[in-house]
Amino acid sequence: MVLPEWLAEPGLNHFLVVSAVLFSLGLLAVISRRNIIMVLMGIELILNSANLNFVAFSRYGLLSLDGHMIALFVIIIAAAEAAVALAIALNIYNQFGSVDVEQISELKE
Amino acid sequence: MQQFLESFLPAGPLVVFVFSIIPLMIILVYALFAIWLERKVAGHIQDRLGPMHTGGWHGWSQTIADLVKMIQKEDIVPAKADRFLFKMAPFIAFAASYAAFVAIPFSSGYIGSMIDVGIFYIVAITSLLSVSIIMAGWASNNKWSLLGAMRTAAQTVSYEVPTVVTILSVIIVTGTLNLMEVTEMQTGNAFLGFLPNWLIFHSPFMVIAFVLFFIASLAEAHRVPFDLPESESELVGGYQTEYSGMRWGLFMLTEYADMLLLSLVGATLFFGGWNSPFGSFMDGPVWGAFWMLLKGMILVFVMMWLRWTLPRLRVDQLMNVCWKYLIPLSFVNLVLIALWEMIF
Amino acid sequence: MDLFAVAFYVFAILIIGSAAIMVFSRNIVHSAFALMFTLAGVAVFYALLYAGFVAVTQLLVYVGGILVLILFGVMLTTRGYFEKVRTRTVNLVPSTIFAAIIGLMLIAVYVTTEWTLMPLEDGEVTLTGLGELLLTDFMLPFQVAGVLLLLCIIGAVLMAARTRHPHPPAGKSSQEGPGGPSYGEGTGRS
Amino acid sequence: MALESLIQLSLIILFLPLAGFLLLIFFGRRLPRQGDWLGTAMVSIAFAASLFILFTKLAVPESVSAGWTWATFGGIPGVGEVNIELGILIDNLSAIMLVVVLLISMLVHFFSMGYLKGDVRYSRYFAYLGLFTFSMLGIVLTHNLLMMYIFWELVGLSSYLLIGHWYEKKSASNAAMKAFIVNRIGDAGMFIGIMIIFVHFSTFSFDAIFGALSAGNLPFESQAWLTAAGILIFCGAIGKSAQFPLHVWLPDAMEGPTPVSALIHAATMVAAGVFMVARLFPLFTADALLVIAYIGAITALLAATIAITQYDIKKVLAWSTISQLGYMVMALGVGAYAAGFMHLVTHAAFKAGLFLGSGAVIFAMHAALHKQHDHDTDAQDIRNMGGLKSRMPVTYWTFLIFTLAISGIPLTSGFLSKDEILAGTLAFSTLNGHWLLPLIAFTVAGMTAFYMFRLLILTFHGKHARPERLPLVNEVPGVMGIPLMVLAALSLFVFYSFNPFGASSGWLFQALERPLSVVPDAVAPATWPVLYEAISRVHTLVMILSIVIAVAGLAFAWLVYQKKSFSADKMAAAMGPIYRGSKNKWYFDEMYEAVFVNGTLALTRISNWFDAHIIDGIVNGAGAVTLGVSRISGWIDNTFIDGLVNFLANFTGAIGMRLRKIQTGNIQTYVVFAVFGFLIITIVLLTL
Repeated sequence: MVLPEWLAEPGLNHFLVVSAVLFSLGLLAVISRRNIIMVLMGIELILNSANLNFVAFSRYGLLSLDGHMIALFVIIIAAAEAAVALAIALNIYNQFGSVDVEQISELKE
Repeated sequence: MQQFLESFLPAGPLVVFVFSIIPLMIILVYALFAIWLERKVAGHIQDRLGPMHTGGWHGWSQTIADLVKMIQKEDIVPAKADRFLFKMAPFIAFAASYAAFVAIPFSSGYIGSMIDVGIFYIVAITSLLSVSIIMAGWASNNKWSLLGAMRTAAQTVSYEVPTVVTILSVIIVTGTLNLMEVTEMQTGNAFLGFLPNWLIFHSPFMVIAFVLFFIASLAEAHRVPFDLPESESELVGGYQTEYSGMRWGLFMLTEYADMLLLSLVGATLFFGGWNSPFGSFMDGPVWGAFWMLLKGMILVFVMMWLRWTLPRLRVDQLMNVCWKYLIPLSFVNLVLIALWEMIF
Repeated sequence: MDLFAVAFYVFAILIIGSAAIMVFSRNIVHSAFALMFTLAGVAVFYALLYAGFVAVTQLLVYVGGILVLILFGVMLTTRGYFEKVRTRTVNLVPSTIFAAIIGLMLIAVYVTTEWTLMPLEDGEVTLTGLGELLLTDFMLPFQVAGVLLLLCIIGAVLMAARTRHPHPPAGKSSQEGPGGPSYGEGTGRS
Repeated sequence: MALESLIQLSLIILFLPLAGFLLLIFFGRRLPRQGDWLGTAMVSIAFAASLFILFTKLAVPESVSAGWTWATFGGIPGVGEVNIELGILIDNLSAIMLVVVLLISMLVHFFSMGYLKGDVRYSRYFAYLGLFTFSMLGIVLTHNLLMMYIFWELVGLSSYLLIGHWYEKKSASNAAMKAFIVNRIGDAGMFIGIMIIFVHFSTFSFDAIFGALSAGNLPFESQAWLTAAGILIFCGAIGKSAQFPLHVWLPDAMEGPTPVSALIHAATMVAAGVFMVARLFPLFTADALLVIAYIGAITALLAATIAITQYDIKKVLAWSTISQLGYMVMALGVGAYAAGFMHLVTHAAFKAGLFLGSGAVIFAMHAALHKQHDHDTDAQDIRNMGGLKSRMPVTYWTFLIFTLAISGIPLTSGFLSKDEILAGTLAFSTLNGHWLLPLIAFTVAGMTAFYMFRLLILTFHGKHARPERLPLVNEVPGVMGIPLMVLAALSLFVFYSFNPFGASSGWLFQALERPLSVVPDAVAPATWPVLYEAISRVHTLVMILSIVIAVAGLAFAWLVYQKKSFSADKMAAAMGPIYRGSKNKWYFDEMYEAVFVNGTLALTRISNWFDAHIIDGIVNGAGAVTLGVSRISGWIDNTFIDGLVNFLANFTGAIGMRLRKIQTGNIQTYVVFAVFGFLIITIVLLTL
């Protein structure tokens, strides 16, 4: 089996395409799912796709080690964000008895 | 090692395959031996003999018989369980445990991968274990399983902190995360001409670090006195309640592999890894593997010994020990070791 | 086709497939476990990109930390452990089309752009280099991140440990009529 | 021992009470015995060290000081380098004061162990005592004005805490607030004075200021400014040392525990003002000193007249404290520097003793009343006492010695210092013709003897008000009795001068050489040789006069209250308005209430009326005019402009009604919009 060259040698664009797909899937989760934790998971996907871009650019592009550093910081921030977001979700659940974002619309009125 | 294999094996992928299943062989043999050993240790500590009949000398083939029985058993999946996750969980658990062996230097000639983040990688990959346990507990669709799984996850996540901090304090001394380099640093006899150049003799605080590491690793391996997850008298076996046959066997294997893994990490970090205790006497790649496994087995033996010595902790005591004693102590110890390094 | 390419395609399929399962699965626990595979696959990608440290950090923080947190969150916010883990998905078709457009646009932009390439040599990335960067150029972010994490720990503990409002038991809400959310006491509705 | 090492030692002394305070405030309740031993031990060690400093320092004439830069402002245009220093200055003055403060503080600590046994905030009380001692030591040891001001305020704070120790009592918390606020008034003046000096000299250090002044560098080139600065700084002393007209806080401060009164009124807070005047003595011009002298004299007379008619045992002592402080201030004002400061030292001993003695009496009375289950009778009212002599011999005899000392009877320390003050005052009047000052001084001396013996006789002699209660009154425990005996011993003359009739040959007087004035000759007070010569002229006369007057006061009290030869009530009736005025403290509190409190209220009422009628009237008038104009323009507006606006509004509203549907309150919708907008922007950018 002989593959065309653009397929046989994965390069920068290949990683970018994967990250783009990841991003759109994450976006889909954020906008179509109603469970707040699903939204959170979608955000994690988006962050991962961004991170993948950073690391890919530092491998192939001009970012050098800075890309790794940024990716590390994104991971750290994501950890902090997840902790706080889940604490909020827990509080919301205690308050409303549900984590459905459509039902949590007290501020609308 | 890889070159050695390439010299008589024909194909490249085959070399990679053989190269990568060596730890699996070690684990399998070790597990058979360790389960038998545990029964014998238990027996002798409780003033009885343990298995005596199967096989010839001291029931040596008892575990093999058990294994055969286990393979023959029906693979039962509870009716309301989540079939897919239920079936997958033991494999992920064992994969997580097995993957960690990549970074263990079994001897000066064999290490799975010389990645420069070695010990960090081991810490990271074993955290998959808690996910797989939650998976098993949830998929079983059983109250006790879920409670056991939640306890395990909480316990593992908590005790990771003191483990990582004590490992960090060793890393301060070695200056590298690669376990092979850590081991190579400990070669030779440095102290007083006869004490081996092991890290545990490096400073008094290293002894404290080792004790903390050992306690935390007991909890990470879910051994008594921290075996809350499967505490059979309370949770009917915890997350393993619904498992039977070979899947249950995989969980047992994972547990024993974990014990060995943590013991090997402890041996590498504190007791010189594959280094011979007698300097250059009985040194070399093969002797190295012998020393490494011997040191690991001694620590495993201590773990078994503790099981029949100490009573189990309550779940709140378990968390208290971690957050109120181990973590503060390990941080203080970290600072002290750093100071020691700065001064000497 | 070398080992690198094989690994890339295998894990690309794993990442995208499990991400898709995560997004489309109705069972939120399945979504969470699918997320685990995505995250682990991304970690492998990092390793393929010579970013070993990032890969291991991803494993430790995401799989060992965030994912466990999410699983706890899922199990603590569903009534009854096993029955009601299914969640609603709304506007699936329009959102899918919308997300697909975005994805395609991103891909179009990525593919058509002429990137300036300057590939790293294998072995150019060392832990030492990262450590030095962390204590020189990235000192301030490092410190700030430390403070942020501390604040988050305190904040999350405070929020989660606050006295619980007695929320209605699982069975009761169905008696209050369909649709209407059951409010806990003290929400200020009078 | 090198003099420099005294600096280190003094720093240790300074921080020992602070360490005690910090330990007690954080861990006090967990320590055995609530940590009273800790605070006491800290102060005792500091006292021992201070004795060492005193003996080392007295052996050599020169003073020793050290400073550390605290903050530096660099060069400021037109001013030069400005550095703020912290520092220590040890000379004879501070060494003596150090011993006085720590001795009294130590004895009060010991006494408090008995007096406050079982108190709810026992350990906190000892912590505050430590803080108070620390603040006072800071004032004593500092070598600059800023640090003095800082510790000055700390004294204010800690006195607030101590006076309000029993803050559940409304009167106690009010008294604490009153002390704090009244002190603030004086401190404001002091702050302005310090700032006048700082603005000109750019330094706070005493040495630097005195040096610049003696080189002829006056603040703003004006003697008047120097006088003003002196008087303003003295305002601080007026507040702290309870001088007229800010004396009103001190009697109320009796609401604090009695040992606190002993500490505040004998050695720490009120002494701070006198100490400050002594410390800054070279700075004051003749005019400023005259003001100081008159303020002191007025205070002394005023307080003495009030003390005569009081019935509360602590109130009598409080007014006598004010009176004696007036004495000290007056002595400093007339230039009898050593006499004034010596009176501070001797007064510290016997006044602390008097307060502790009264504390012992109150303690015993309380216990007796408690046994009778009588909770209505006032344990502090001397009309409820009498005849305690037989039941409390130790307290009685020590109290007698203190009373003799404060009255100025020979062989006591009080005689020595009071005699010198009277001589200084009389000498001053012979030089300048201010004859009112000696007149007041002698009058007050007689009155002091009278009211103190009145107190003694009513409390200890005669019959007890309720004879059946007397057997229940018991002598206080040793931990309270021993401090009294120590203080009684210290009230005898031998500790200050071996000559019982002249202090000027004693070590204390010799050590307290009056510093040279640094102000220009034209406004400088009479120099010491001139004054000393005048004093030696009048000394014998003064001594005889003062003994005669003191004995006369004593005898009169004896006749009235012991022999009952004259009826006190009849005399009071005869004096009529004077008696009532005295009894009501000359209505100072009422006056302040009427003038300041009500005055402020009236002012606000007036300004309120002004606001409501005049300002509002103007505003309303302007409003009415504007209204008329706006009516016209309104019509134009309504018909033409509004037509256009309404059209726009309706149009926008119609669009808004449709658009607001997109504000669903659902985050996900917003995310979609955001990404959609991003999409459009990207497309636009790509196509361009």
